[in-house]
Amino acid sequence: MVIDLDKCTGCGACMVSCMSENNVPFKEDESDKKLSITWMRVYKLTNGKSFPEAEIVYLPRPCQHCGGIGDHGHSPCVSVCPATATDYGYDTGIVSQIYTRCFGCRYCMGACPYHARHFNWWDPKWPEGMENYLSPNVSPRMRGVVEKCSFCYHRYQLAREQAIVEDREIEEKEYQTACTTACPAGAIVFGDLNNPAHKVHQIVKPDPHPDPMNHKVVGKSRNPKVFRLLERLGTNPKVYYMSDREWVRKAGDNYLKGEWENVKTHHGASSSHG
Amino acid sequence: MKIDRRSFLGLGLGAAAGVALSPVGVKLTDDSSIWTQNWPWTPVPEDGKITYDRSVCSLCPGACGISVKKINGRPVKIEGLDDYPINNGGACPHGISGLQYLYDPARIKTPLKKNGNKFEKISWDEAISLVAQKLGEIRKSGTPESLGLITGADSGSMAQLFERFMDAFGSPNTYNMPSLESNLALTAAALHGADRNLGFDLDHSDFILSFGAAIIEGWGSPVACIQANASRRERKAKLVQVDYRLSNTANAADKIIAVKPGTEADLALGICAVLLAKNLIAGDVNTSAFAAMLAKEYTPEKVEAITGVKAADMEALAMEFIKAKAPVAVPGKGRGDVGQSLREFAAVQALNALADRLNKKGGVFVMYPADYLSFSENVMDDAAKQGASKAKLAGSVNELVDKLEKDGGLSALFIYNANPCYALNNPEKVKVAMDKVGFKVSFSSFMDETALRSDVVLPASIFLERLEDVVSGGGLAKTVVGLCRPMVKPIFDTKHPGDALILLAQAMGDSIAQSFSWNSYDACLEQVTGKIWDTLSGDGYVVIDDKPPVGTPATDFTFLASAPKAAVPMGEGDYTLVPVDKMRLAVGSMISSPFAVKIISDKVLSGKYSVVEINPATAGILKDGDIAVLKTAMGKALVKIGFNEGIMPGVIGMPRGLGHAFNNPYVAGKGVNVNDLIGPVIEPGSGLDAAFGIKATLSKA
Amino acid sequence: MSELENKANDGPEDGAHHGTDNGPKDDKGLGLGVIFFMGAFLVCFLSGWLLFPKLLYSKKEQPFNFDHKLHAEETGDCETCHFFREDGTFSGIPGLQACMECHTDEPMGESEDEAVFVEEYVAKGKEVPWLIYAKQPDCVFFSHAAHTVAGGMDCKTCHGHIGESSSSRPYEENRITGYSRDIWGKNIWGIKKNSWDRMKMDDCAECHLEKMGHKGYCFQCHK
Amino acid sequence: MLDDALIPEGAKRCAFPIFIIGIIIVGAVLLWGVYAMFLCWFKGLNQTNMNDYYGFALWIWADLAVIAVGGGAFFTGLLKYIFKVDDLKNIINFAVIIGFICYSSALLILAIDIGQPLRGWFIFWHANVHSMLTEVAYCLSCYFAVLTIEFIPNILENRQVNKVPFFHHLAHNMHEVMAVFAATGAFLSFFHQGSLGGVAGVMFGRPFAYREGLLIWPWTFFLFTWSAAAFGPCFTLMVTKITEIITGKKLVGDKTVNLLAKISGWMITTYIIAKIIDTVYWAFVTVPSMGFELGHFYSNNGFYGYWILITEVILCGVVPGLLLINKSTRENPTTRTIAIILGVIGVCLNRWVMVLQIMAVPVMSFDSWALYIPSWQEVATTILPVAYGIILIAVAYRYLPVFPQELELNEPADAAAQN
Repeated sequence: MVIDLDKCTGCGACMVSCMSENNVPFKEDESDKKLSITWMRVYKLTNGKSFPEAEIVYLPRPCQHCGGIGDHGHSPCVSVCPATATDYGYDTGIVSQIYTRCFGCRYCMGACPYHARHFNWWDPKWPEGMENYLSPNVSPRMRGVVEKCSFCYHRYQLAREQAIVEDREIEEKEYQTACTTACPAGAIVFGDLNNPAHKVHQIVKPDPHPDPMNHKVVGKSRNPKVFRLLERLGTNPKVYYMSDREWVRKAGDNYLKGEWENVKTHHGASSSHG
Repeated sequence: MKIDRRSFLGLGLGAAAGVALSPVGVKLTDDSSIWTQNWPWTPVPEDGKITYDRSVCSLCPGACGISVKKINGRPVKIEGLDDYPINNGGACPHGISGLQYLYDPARIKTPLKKNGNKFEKISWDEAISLVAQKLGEIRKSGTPESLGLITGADSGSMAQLFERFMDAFGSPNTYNMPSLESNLALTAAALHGADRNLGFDLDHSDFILSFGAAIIEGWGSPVACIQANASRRERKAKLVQVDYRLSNTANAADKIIAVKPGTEADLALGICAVLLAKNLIAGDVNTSAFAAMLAKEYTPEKVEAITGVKAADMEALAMEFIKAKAPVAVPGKGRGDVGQSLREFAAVQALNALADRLNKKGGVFVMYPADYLSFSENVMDDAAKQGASKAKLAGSVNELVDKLEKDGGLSALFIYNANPCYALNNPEKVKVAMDKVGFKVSFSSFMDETALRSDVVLPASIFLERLEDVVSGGGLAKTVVGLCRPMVKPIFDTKHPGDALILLAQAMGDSIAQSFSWNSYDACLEQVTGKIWDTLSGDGYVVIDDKPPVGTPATDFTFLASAPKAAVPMGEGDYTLVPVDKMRLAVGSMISSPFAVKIISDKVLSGKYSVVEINPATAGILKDGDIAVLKTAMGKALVKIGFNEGIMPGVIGMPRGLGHAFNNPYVAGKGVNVNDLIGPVIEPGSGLDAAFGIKATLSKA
Repeated sequence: MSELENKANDGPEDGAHHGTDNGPKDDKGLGLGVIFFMGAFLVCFLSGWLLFPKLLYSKKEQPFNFDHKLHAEETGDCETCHFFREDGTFSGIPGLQACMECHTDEPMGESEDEAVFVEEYVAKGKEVPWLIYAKQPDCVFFSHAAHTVAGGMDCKTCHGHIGESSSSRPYEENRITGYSRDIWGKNIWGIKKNSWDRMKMDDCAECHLEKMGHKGYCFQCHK
Repeated sequence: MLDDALIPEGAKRCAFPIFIIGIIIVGAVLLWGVYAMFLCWFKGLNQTNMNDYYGFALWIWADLAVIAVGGGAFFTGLLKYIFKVDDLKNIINFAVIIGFICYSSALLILAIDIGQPLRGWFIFWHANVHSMLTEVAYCLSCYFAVLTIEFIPNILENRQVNKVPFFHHLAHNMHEVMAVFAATGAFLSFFHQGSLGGVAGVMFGRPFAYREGLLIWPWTFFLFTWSAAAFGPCFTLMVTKITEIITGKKLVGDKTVNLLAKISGWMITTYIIAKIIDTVYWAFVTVPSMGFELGHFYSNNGFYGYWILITEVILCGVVPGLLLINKSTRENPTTRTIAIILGVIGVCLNRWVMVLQIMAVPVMSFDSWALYIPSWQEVATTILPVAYGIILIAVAYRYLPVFPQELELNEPADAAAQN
């Protein structure tokens, strides 16, 4: 997935689309965002300057579907789950989660630096009659378990069933996440990063080799405008962000004083081995 | 025999061993965990056949096409409709939340009658005959003009059906809530002649000069505008935002021109003056009174003094604007609905006119309203003819409120698609005015602030339950008529307001009944849209026009030449309080859904407090997150301080759309209704409430 | 005098007697202990094996008897009723509409089940509330297409010979979990002889491991 | 007295009513905790002040802390049974009891902490071998079993129970084989103490917690084991001291105390050296490589400053270490007690930092510090184990011969005079 932060208007359509697609519940007071289940959360970043120089950017944050150090599939959350309630799909690169397996130790939440995982502190409750709009494609969760963005895996499943009966491969447009289809600005692009025919691949141009500057990192973008969140930790997310603004790209990770000047020009290993 | 310790021991051990060697333990351990995985109170959605139906969303004037996903006919998801001429595939958070409106238990489930200060349920027959009887009395008393109508929609068959009823009944007193559409129509009327709309061709402009318009935050047709902005980036077209805070639009703009709140008109006129002074205007405008006025009143120095924009910057901006291939100036602060002044709209439109951008690709289209409805001649008896020919009580809904509050004048009032008791400035005054009206009938779907004060509620089915023609509005440079189709049978005992109106008319008998001879609204719609019905019902929409109108309309500058005064904010205070429109918050007659409320930032709503934007530089002793008392001439409220580098020092920004007061814990009782704190400032000449803000003071709570 | 002290006093002699393991009182005591042990053991052991399953499962009859054998002969296959929709999803148990493609509002046979069907459901236009033996919980996603079409599996592998049955057996539901007994298996220990005796996750995993070389990822079978 | 018959022969105990009153008072606190516990079970974890930023909070800290201080049991056991440090026999029983209390509490707290207690057993059934928590769960439960076994002989030594020959012999034989269990225990403890350290150390998404290490084990793995072994005895000694004060009796001979204190002292000193090395490496190599300056973790928030680092490492690490390895300060009761208390605070503080500060530190450049205050339900359930511990110790002390030296150390004054 690639998100163009310069196109994003922060309208929130992705969040709502996600919540209604995935049967995410809501409470009377959702203003405490640390207790608010939002698989897709839009952060607001500022450049710290004052009006009229002030600038903001909205940063939508789904689950980053990390590949873990060296992209071996040991995502921060997957490797710590004691009950194998979450795992890494080597076929799709999507981090799975079984809500009915999870027993709520919340270790995965602690391990995730993106706060992409949310705990059901309460029993999900819908106002009388509203459970009528719940979708059968995603099972409603119960109190006491962790949940997170699934890249709308059920949409993949449905597309796959159709492809199977029609005896063909899934097409790019057939499997798109709810946030992608909802975005009125077309800021989100979704597809198979490993498939050169897909738009995401063409935008990101992921570098298959480990980054010579940091061997934990694999799949760094060769596009100077594209970056990932906390890439230096070696989580190797599958969500890439894109912006023309340097301060935005810098905000994607942490840098020591003066460090940014050296790294900002370095994109993927393309320079060292094309 | 003696049962001693050992016997008990034996008993215990035996039992333990017995159970241990039976399946009980294993099975119960497993089952208990499976039980937690299938708690009976966790809903299990029914599975089945997946289908997708197309319709149109009429929650806001955006009129987007939507696709409704159903399981065994049960709607489960709303998404943007691909290839729809307005939003092709895109959607906004409110449209997607549509199903939450549909199933909301807080909806009005049956017709209601006010009894004392309580509502009691009544049947549709009772309700209709009750209203019919009341209205009948009014007609008998020979004052049919004392029936009023306040409505939001002013286009489409429903609007005309209500109009028709008012005519047939004999009253001219129809009033529209302020909306971008109505403001643009007023502007067109003042500059180009009555009965026109203005459309802004943002998709093809290469230089958009926005005077505070929240183009990507709900202005006009929200999704269409957001998409226009996205394509603008690809077209490398420029956006310059004139604003006093870093709205999302300002943030997306290539350049921000910081102006003092409420001086946008002066800047626009200043730019006009520059263009004239530099002789960059074609035509004979130069000799007009308007030109003279500009030359006198709007010298760069004066404008700098008023707006705070450096003369040099303004001149540069003027040059950039006129030199651009396809520039366009866009009026309407925020969403461009309430708190707007005709002076400002006209000034901006004048700039477009002077720059010769009328009816040009990428400019402003002066369009005639979509004319696709053909109603049969209205049957009016003498009473109706007399009444309808009388003068209106007031020029605008704001003036009507004044009039009613002072000395009444209406004996009955219909409210449709409107929530004046919340959406107009100083709602308290509106409520007093409402109470002066003897008999109020609400066609609302939700028990909103206005419905609460009405005597009879004829609950309306919402857009997912009804058939209706939806006309695109909101400053779009094209006119599209979409067909909103029922996705489900009404969930509660509600009716299509059209059907309610027809039933009512027929219950009233005589000429009124003859004017409403259809047996259902659906039949009516099919008949009146005869010309386009087949395409409409076939494709789901009809594009009336999307090309620049031919010819250049004349522009009459007399209104501006008369140098109308700018509205000044009421009261005193070190700060200017201005309402802030947020894309995630619904405004006007529309109420935010639980989902919409959930996604509101904690920098907008924190617990039960509205968070106000304030620049740290002018926060004084107040700190970020403090609870403070915000006082204005209209009242005071407890708010939370939210430091925001993105707002002009001295200005307080308060989100609009919060502070609803009715019984729905998910969306009401949160924050403050900013309108409570702002008093209307009626603009002479237009009757608009031009209060862009109000002076305010802040003190630590 | 306190219980404790009481014990305290006869404690020692007990001990003494034990030390020298003889004396009638002692035998009796020990014997008693053993008898109690045996008794308690038998009671709990047997009830655990025999009574417990009875208590755990409730028996429910289908709305009326359905003759798979007959229908299979009439239609010639399973797919006529249990078909794939255009979008590749599986229709599962056919709805009334599907039945009415063959049936009319006139009974087709003499059997009283036929009569019940026509009077209770066809006439009233009501769906038949079949109890589904193979019903999986809401958290499970199962793609029939992937298994029968792509994997070329036979219905029997999971559903057994239901297609050849001429009478519907009672549906047994676990009172705690609400699961059909077929999921855990008839055997109270959940031991299975045939591939269709049990439908727990382990059974899916077992087959996946064998056929695909991998148990599969959470989302492959969970939603 | 009512319960004379159960009290160890010759031992003096306070009057039964006084004893009961004491129990009732503490029991009240216990019940408060139990009430909170049931609230959490039936209403769910919304009863706590935890949130999506604080998935781990007070409870997990309490867990790590009690296990750390409970480490005295395995370490003393190790020394006594494996390294045959015989003097420790005078305190081993008590060490075991304390260990038993700590570990049972830990398990109880875990049972409250998880969102789906009835599925708790999945951690064994669907175990993920990569997860440190799995390792913890296994070792924890096994070692608890071991502790129970180690505790049993002591129970069997109760005057009445011991009269039953079967039990008498059982107790005796168990003593014989105790070395085996001690060894097992030591082994298990080594692992789960370590795993608990690993829990934090492996979180490579959390620079504040992440540590490089040896094979699959981050350095925190070894540091935790080491610190548990080092500070556990401190806690044993501290509780002994408290018991002595309450009972007004000398229960463990100075020789034993000093010996254990000395061992603890050396362990602490060596540990703290390792800890300092680890911290320095982390601060100047690990973290900068992820783009963080040390200051990031100790500034811009209302609570966590450098003070916490200094307190943990210097005041509650280096200081007690030195006090205990220095003969004079070690054998001076006052300084010894101070050192012991500082030690216990130190290890608890370390666990606090490794649980709560980790959660508080922002990682994404645009995220902000998250501070948290526990709800009363959390506090109550955290105090619960303390109350339970006090009661168990009281009962054990009253009815079991916990302290072999008790009698000799408390001979009647006249007898003492004669010698």
